[in-house]
Amino acid sequence: MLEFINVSKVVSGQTHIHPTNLVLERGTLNVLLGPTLSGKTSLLRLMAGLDKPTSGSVRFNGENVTGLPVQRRNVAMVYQQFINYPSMTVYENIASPLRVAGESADVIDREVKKVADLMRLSPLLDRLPLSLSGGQQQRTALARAIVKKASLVLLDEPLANLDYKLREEMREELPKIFAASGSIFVYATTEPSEALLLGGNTATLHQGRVSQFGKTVSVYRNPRDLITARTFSDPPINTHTAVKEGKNFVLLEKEAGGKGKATKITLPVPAHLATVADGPVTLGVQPHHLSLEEPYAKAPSLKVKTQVSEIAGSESFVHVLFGDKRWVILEHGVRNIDPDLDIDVYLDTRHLMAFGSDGMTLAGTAG
Amino acid sequence: MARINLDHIRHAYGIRPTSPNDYALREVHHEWADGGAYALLGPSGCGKTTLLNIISGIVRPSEGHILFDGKDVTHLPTEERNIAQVFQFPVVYDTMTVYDNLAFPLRNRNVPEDLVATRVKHILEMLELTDRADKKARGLTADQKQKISLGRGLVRSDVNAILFDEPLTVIDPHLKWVLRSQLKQLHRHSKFTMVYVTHDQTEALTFADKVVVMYDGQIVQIGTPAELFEKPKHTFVGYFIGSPGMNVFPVEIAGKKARIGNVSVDIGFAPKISKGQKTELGIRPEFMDITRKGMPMTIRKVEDIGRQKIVRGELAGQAVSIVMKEGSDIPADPHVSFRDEGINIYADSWRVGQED
Amino acid sequence: MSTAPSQAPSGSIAHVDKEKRWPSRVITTLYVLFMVIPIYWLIVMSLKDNNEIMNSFSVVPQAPTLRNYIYILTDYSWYVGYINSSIYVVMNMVISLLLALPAAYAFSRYRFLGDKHVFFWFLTNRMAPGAVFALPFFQLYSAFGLIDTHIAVALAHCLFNIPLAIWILEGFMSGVPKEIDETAYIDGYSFPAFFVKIFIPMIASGIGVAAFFCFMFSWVELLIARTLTVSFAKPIAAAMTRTVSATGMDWGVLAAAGALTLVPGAVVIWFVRNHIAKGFALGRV
Amino acid sequence: MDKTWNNRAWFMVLPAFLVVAFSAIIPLMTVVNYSVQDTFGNNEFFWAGTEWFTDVLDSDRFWGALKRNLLFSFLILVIEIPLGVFIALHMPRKGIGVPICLVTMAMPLLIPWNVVGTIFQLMLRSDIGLVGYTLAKMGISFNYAGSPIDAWITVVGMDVWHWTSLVVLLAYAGLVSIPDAYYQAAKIDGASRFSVFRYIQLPKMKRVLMIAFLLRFMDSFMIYTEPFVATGGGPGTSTTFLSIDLVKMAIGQFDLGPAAAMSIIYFLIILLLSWVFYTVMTNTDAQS
Repeated sequence: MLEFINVSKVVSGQTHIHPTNLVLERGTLNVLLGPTLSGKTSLLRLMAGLDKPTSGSVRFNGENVTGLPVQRRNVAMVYQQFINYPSMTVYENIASPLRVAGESADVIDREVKKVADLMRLSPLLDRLPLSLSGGQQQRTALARAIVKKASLVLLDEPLANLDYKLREEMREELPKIFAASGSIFVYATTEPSEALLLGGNTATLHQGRVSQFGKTVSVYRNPRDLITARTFSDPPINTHTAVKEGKNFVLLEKEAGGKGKATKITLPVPAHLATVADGPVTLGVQPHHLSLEEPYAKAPSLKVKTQVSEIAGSESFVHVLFGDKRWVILEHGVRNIDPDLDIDVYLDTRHLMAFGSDGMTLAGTAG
Repeated sequence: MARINLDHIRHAYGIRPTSPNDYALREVHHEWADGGAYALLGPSGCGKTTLLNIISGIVRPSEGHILFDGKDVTHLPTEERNIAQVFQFPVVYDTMTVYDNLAFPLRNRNVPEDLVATRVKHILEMLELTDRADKKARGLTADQKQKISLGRGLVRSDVNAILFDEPLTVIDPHLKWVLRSQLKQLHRHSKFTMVYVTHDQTEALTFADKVVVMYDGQIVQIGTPAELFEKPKHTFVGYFIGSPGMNVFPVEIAGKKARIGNVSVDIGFAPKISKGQKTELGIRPEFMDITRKGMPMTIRKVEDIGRQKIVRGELAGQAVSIVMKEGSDIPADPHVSFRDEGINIYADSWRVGQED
Repeated sequence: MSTAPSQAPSGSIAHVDKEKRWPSRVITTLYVLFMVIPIYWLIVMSLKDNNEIMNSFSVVPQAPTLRNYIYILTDYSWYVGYINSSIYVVMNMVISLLLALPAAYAFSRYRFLGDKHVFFWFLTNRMAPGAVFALPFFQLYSAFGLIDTHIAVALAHCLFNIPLAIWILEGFMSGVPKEIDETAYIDGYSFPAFFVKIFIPMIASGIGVAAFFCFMFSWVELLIARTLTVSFAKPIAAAMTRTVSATGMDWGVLAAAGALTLVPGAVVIWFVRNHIAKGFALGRV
Repeated sequence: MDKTWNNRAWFMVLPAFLVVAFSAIIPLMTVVNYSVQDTFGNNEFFWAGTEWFTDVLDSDRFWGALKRNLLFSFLILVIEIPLGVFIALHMPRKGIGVPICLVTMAMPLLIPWNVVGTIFQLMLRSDIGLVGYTLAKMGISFNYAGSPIDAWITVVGMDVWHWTSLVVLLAYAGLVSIPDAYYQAAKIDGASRFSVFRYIQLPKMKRVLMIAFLLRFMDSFMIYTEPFVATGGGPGTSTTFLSIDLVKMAIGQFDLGPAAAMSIIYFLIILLLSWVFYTVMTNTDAQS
């Protein structure tokens, strides 16, 4: 079990990580999700012990490891760049942690062969890393991390530099490999979809703060605040300001300072938001909860102007303007809609989200 | 703006090619319409970048000709082909300001300053760089630099074609959304011929109205995103496009029926299969439903990825993936049924349609 | 770091200007000739006997003779000069590299108290005119009884070679991503183990270049080497000044001696020819 | 690359530091020591204060040598830097031409400096020298031992031959490090040959050129051996640079006091100028 207790990191006056509390249970897969420079890497480095926290303490299985040099910790790490020892063969690369640990030759040979098999590197064992393709290089790095059987494995955007399809395959393999060992896995990524595909737990990061931590799907479905919702939505979540007046949300197409007509639109408040107090709110709706057909009888609709539609095979993304706001609608199947049309878009209000002026999510859960 | 003809183009790097495997680019013979938006999609090393560089004139093909609007430009150097190209990694002139970077291609062609100003301003706004216009390019972040490279590609109004070589590699997911749709809009307004190289199916499908799928130095299929998704010509296309890729089952064809393991599926037409061909049935996870009747399957695991669920399991003794809508639930003893429109039949990996 | 392999052949730009390339060829050739001719002349001279040198002028030796070379290679007081030079040059190379490696690593990886100033201070020693130090050196080393020993010259040359070696190595080391170090530590390597087993092999070319520079500046330096030696450790360069004999200049021998001083350099240069360009840029490009 | 703060790194620097300090600081102190004392030989020294310094700074001999040094360094820089860049721009980028160029160009750098002097004697003497003889035959009188002009032509030409390659190799290294994409982009942007040089090649070469500039300044300002061998500082004092004068004074006439004072002034000038270049250099680094 890895515990962060008020851990913070300040480098030459700049706060990279604000005081953070985090508990990662053994045998779990934990995703750090956030845009570049949100502090993912800084957090990983603190976990590895490569950096010393400015304040707070790090505990591993109860014992305080805050100052412990990285050699004396049982961790493994894989970087976004393909980091291997260029002067060693793939075999030696994978073997190196075991050699240092002083394992016997035949143990090393057995383990290396096993992991190489798992990562489909067996035919490449006597090649040099730099003579391999990107995918193979990264698999070597992963193999070295796995063979060590570390109790804490840190992965910093390990697939970011790989081909889309390759990424997809490895994304499928990794969780299996993770599941096998009882270690704690921490996986940093910028892509919400990747977090969802990996499952496990997710901590969303924003400007050096963990905005929320929990089961991946529930963080995705019930973000604690607008920032989390934004970080954890792809396509980006659609938002608009409104005022709750009793049984209705009242929206102005024209937001404060914005362009667009000042027509009033009223939406019936869905059950799960009934308890929200009257007053100004920010409404949020995921692109796949907007649709061009009624999802159910008498679903409320909005007038929007179409811009572009992007077809991604199984899905289509229809970009529209609501007032002066760029919104995205996610439709299943192929939907190619001409630009500059005025159309109706239906909201599935069962999944409507409402955020207070402080950005916190209001009332019940958007199922 | 121009129509592009690729006339029996082959290319091999280095020495005289002997076997077909020596070619980085096997045989490309196509016409690309004026004002079209094309995407070259394929895994790394499939020859897509080679093809792009042949069009831009950075690489000269070993064999064949390339024509712009019927004019042979095979032997013209890049600068005389009047094209714009955006590279995978940002290329900016560090010592110039952002504004001068964007103005550079125009000034080199002696465009009058006032016209330069209007063009550059337009691009600056589109890329949301207006406030940085007077900053030196050197200080900028990678994605800002890449925006500048994009801008330099888009600023000229007279180009034959604009070529993109994986331009969004260094861009964050959220910004990708904005830039992609802006590119698409820009294409609609400007009607430039655009060629976009990428390994990312989402980028390819969303950007292009014609996607060129390449594999091992060959073009496997050219088609609209819909075609590629619904009627993949080759099992590779089925696998490469869509995530998860298409499920492919070995089958025996008997008239209008296809036999998977010990159950047989009605495929609605009798495909022509010649003797000894390997026959397969391909169906995308999106065209399968888990119901109470149909073929029995075993479920290994269910991935809830938010807006949909991916069911992984086994059907007729082989791995299968099925996509289900958010919130849909899975019956106790699951069976699978195929939707007819999603069924494709393959002989030796190439599609045999109703049409032919 | 993450530069994807461009499928365009490197230098493919060149293919366009094929026809425009001949002026470059001419210019380069002219310059190379400018470099070579004096050396050629030196060798020509060394193959002539004094009589031919003084009394007939020819671009190629009329009666080529190795007598000058034989003379040098058989006269102890001559060829010992080469041995002496080689000894202190090698000593200097070893000392400089052994000391520069850890220092360079420190500069390339860490910030520490006064690092910038120390780095500059090192460089200032590269700027110390030999003339300024010649005499004090003499007294310093006589105080230690080191005059006319190889180690004295080797140490004295460290004055400008260690700073240079640090400068070069630091450049190469900074080119190695520090993630490699971290991965090694994470794998459990101690610093020394990592440094020897993994890091040194990675900067091998840098070390080669640094060695080349140490050789170069130690081999070509005359002023200090001459001041610190009397006879036992006298460098070849100094020995050459003896050719001014009672009978006037012995040009042939002088030329031969000069030609022989080119040999070690030529050998070294051939070994590092592939790293040399980068090396001259001190790894900083 | 973000470096971590760690004062223990000092232990890695220490050995190098000590050895260099041993050869640098103690001698320097000796020099300082001399510069403020006088002696009648047999090791009796007494305090002389700043006398020597004032002496040196009043002597035309010093100022003459300094002027000659500055002129020399100036000529060297304005000739070698542009020439070096020009050659580098025209060097081949691939093929066997590359090692050939590199090796031949690097040759002069590996010749002991006194041999360089010798070589040019052998080249220029009108009786036996390839060039000298040819000129003489063509009726052009060239005598580096007699005419100051010819002597200057000799020392400068000698230095250009000896050191321009350093600039070439540095500039070349800078050039080959430019990715192809930049040239391709420039072509596509329709950039002229000149703007390619101005906006791509020059910026990318900036740092290495700074290094070249620094090294060439330092070494040309410290020049001793080559002119000492070739012209012996003559005719008259026309090619007597500070180093040569210094050695004459110290070892020749054994005027330790003035020599020491001169050494210090000399060293300070180099330090000052080098420091200026160094800061400029690091600043341009910081910007990029």
